[in-house]
Amino acid sequence: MPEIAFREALRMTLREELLADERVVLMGEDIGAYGGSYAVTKGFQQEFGPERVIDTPISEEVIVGCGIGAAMGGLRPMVELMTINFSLLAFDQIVNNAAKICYMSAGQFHVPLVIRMASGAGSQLSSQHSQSMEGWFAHIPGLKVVVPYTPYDARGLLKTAFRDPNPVIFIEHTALYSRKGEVPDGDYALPFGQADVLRKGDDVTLIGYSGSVYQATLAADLLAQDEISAEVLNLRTLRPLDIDAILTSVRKTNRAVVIEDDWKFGGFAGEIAAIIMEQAFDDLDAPVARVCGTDTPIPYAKELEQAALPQPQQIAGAAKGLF
Amino acid sequence: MPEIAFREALRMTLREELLADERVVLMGEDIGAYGGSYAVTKGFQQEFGPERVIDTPISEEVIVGCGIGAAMGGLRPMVELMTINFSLLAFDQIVNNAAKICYMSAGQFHVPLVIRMASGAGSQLSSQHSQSMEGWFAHIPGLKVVVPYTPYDARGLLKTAFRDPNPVIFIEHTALYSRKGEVPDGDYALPFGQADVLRKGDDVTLIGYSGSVYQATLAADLLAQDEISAEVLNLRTLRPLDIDAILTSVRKTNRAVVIEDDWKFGGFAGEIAAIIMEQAFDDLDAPVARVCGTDTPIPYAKELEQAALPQPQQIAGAAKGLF
Amino acid sequence: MTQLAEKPDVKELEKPQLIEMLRQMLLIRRFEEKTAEMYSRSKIAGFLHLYIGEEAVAVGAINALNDDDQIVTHYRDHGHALARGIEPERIMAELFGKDTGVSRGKGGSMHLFDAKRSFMGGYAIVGGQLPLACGLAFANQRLRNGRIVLCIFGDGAVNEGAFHESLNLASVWKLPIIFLCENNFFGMGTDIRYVSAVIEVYKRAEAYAIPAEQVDGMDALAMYEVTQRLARHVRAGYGPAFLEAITFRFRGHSMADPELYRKKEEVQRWRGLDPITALRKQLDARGAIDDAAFEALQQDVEEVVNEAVRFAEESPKPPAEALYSNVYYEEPAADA
Amino acid sequence: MTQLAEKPDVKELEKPQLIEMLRQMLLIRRFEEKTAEMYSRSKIAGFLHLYIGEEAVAVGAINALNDDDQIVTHYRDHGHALARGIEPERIMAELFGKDTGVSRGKGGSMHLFDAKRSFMGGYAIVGGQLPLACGLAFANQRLRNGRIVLCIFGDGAVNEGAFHESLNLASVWKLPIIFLCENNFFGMGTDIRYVSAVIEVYKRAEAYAIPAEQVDGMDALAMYEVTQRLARHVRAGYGPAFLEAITFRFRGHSMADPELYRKKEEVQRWRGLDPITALRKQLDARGAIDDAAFEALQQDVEEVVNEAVRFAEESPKPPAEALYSNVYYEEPAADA
Ligand SMILES: Cc1ncc(C[n+]2csc(CCOP(=O)(O)OP(=O)(O)O)c2C)c(N)n1
Ligand SMILES: Cc1ncc(C[n+]2csc(CCOP(=O)(O)OP(=O)(O)O)c2C)c(N)n1
Ligand SMILES: [Mg+2]
Ligand SMILES: [Mg+2]
Repeated sequence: MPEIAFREALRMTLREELLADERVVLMGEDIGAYGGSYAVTKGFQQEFGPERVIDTPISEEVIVGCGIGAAMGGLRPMVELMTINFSLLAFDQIVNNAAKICYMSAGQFHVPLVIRMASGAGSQLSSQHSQSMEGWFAHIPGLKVVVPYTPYDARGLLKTAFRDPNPVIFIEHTALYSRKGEVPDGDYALPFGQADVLRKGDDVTLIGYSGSVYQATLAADLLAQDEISAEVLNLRTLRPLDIDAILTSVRKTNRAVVIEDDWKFGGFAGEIAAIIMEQAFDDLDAPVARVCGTDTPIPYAKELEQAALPQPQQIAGAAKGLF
Repeated sequence: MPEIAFREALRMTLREELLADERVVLMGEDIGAYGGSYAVTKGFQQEFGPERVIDTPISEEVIVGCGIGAAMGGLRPMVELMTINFSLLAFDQIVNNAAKICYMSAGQFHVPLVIRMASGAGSQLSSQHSQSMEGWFAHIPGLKVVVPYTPYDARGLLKTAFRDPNPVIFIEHTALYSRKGEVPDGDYALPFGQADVLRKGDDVTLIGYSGSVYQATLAADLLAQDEISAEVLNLRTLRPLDIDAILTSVRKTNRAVVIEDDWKFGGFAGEIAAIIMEQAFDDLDAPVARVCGTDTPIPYAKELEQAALPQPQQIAGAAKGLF
Repeated sequence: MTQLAEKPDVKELEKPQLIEMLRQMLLIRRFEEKTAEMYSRSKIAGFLHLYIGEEAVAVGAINALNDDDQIVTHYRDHGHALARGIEPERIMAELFGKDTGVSRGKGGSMHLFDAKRSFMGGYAIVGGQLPLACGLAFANQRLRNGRIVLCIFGDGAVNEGAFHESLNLASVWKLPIIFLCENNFFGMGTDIRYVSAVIEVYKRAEAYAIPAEQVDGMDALAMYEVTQRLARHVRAGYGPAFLEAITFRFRGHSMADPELYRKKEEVQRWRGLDPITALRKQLDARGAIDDAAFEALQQDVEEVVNEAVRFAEESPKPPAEALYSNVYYEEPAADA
Repeated sequence: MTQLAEKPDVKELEKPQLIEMLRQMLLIRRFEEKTAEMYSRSKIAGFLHLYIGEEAVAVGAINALNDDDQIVTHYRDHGHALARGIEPERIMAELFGKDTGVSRGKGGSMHLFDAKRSFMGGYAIVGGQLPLACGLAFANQRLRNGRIVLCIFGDGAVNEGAFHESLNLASVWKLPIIFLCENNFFGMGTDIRYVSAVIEVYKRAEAYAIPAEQVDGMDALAMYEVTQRLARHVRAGYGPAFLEAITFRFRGHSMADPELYRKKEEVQRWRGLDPITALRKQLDARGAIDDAAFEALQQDVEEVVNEAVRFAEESPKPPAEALYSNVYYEEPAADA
């Protein structure tokens, strides 16, 4: 299989959707003339025209609301929010409209909308530009939340997002855009709610999603040096969450570490830990460990920022602490 | 001690603050001429004048941002957001400014701001007006999150909020406003981060905050009928969270049920459950149970809405399930 | 969607059409008086925002639209729903929280929806429906279906960021929307003069280069005339239009409102301008109605409203499973 | 706060003051050229937004203010910080992520703060600083301290809801704010003509009844003159004023910008209007500077910038504990 970058996997899929369905339109800040702040839509406006690939004003609330209305009105829109940090300005539209219109109208209307956004820290962008709020979206009934790790995930899950009749929040960790991975030429789609066992192991399960899966794999390497065989689970979607895959792995390894860039306190890692302990209590040899971002905003200085994020050594250390 | 309503406890305290400190100003939608949508500030504008008790436009983002700036500029503002549902429109200001300015400026500026808002479901206001997002605020480093249950809590914690140099999110469950409780005449303040053992018990710990504590007490009554002695813990603040009080109680009862109106998946109850299992794993006779809102938006119809919220029977049932 | 013929000019309105508009206004009035009664009898709960006094706005504007034009509005939506022709009994049933309601009891008063009539919903976050209107209009523009959107909101919504972002986007993209501001001078208990830098709301549309007009919202025929004119402009592809209707709500903001913020006299003065009396006079002048006919209309409306209550009363509650349905899209059942 | 004397009228500016303004512009230019160099050498990371080409806006406006007036701005803030007199070495150290930086390495380029100089911060959420400006001005109004707020943002920020809500509130409450829009015609890679319904930004202030002017942002003295005039008006309690400065950024939006969206010729044309050359000519005309003096200034600035780099290089990194400090307010240490 050919190796392509995460960004390429997204581009390939978006192009296919634009070609396949007239009703597909892409809207967002700087996705056209500028080419997308992470170059995901580079060249698309030239290829598909400003009617299909549309530069919007810097108005997050109406960009998202417009996507919702367009979806209700019969189009198949994809809205790009540049980064997850700016989604806070559109939170009302996402939580109170996108996630509730189908319910409040008793199914008379629904919202087939894909909202893409870049997430994560690590590029020294300081506090306002380095957040990871995947867990907040996952908390909301009515939404689906997709967090790909590999290029293969990105392509297969984005396909599914465009087939889903519900609002889908599609989150891309900025550290992944240039990472390569195998992606089949052919068309394929990955179902939501199916995690991927990235690496098989017997002693401990390392659970991550999006960028944190990478840290988990590095931690698994470290553990291997100490003869600890770690299984690495890539969740792929947070809502729906593949609870079976999590429990199956933990019932085998009897130990788990959940890794998340976001703040630990009140974060999504706590949900995963709680579910495991609720449903596999007697299978656990030790409480589930969480390795997350520090309880601070993200600072600019490189060393401070790195210290604020989960590191492979920490993850490996937490895993060893379970023995 | 005299019995007064939760609302009265808030009014008494706000009046004291207005009288005590010229720099205290109250801003919000309809807090003046209308008297406050929950009548908490009724009569204040007449008493203190429109310069101290200020009706704002319906502009949540600038109301909160203005409160932040005013706090940075030397005032002691209190902003009322009417309901927690509307706070979504001000989320960017709360998360990216209020919670981060002290950090980003390395302490050169800070934000002594109190933001009050009503929360909760149960009045048939349907999906957009019935949310409980306390956990989202609790997730954010830089904020403090206060969730009073009794009038005594309300008065003592609001006092402390006005003494705190940081942004404090003060959340009032609408079902509590008219509930009465003992409040001493004298001035007193309750420290943040100290939970209240509302009822002593030996067999199971029921953990709640704000409105859910009431459901917990009713459940405790039901359990008493079956000779199960439940300890009821009223958290009072979510950030800081009184982890010691939680662990102390659970180490005694060896069982815990966490009750929350908010959606279970990815909610704050999961954090509490995770903390207990992380730190008192060997003291638990059963996994921590969670009784929360159903994974749906809140519907209008009475029976459906009630079914969407934690009920005493469910809580009692969950508690019995731990034996 | 079948594209329907445009409505006639106001001068060409025939007697039956004029009578129908008057009937709709009487229906809204009587329907809401009844809901207030049912609210006090706890048949209806939650927030109930009455439209009494503003009937001419909804009736005049909505009758001037094509039947497949879309309407998106706020929580004060009974009048708009009735003017759009949604069955009174299905609205009453919604307020009663019954399974036969337009939103099957899930939405209640603030969230009326009817897909069949392109009634895209009542929304309860002030200003939250304006971005949706942009999207609906954007879809119409792309699908070239000839439909336009009527987006209704109040004077209070004008100060929300969503208003600004929506008007700018609609103007830049030339979206087919009529922005209809129901200016009743109060946002809840707050007088527009204390919170809006420019109280002639239509003037704020200039900042977005959107043609704007102000109209007497107590005059149904004036509402009809201007709405139809703007609809033509918008439908022709010239972009959005803005309409400020001057009106007044005779009742409190909601049933909970103690109305401490305004004088009885002010309310009385406005009650003197009752839009129903006004339209009746206009029809009288056109010889379109006599006292007997008017009483017949009242009779008719009275029965319709009582029937609506009976229907709502007798309708079943939503089944317990309804709590869990429609969180995500479900394939429609055969009958739908 | 000690209330300082107002600055002289532009005509009364003495030679030293004029020279100082030119020096500041040269300093900003050289300082930023150096930061670009340091960025390519990975001494600076994250986003780096250069102000090159826009120097006259910051220098003209900020020199016209009292020293205790507050400034709140966006992420493109080096120019504003330097014009306010913040030590270049402490800014460079911030960009280097050092403990000696103005924000002790926590904020970086987008978040410069200096409480001692009433520099209330650079903010990176577009439009997010406007509501803060309202609050700061509100506090000044209540404390009657005679201070006003200069709130700086770009043409792209004008389409955010926060812009609308802030201008309306500032107008209704008559807040002492000068809203300064740096209109460089692009929001990142997006041409204002494609996203703004009204491209003459100052005209949008009319929707809030705020007096507004447009000024040549490439002319430091014109900036000084109009800012001082508006400052008087605002300080006198007449409410906010709006100023649109027409300017252009000679470099990309940030170091990452491939600049696919604009023509080299357009950039060249603007470079022909270099604000530094322009001010030098004006001073020349006033006989305030000769070539020798100009070269001396360049020399001086060169040394200051090199010294700033040396200082930044040699400064210590923040201690590991710094990650955890300032999340909540801490009592200032004795020296602070
Ligand atoms: C975002 C938001 N803020 C506040 C409220 C509370 N609220 C409900 S209606 C209303 C007044 C709206 O006034 P206006 O837009 O003039 O409409 P009217 O009720 O007068 O028809 C307010 C403040 C809300 N529902 N949503
Ligand atoms: C809310 C928000 N949306 C988007 C961005 C990404 N972004 C950063 S700067 C910028 C352009 C701003 O343009 P303008 O206001 O004209 O300022 P300029 O950069 O031209 O000085 C954008 C879109 C952001 N930082 N915040
Ligand atoms: Mg109104
Ligand atoms: Mg710009």
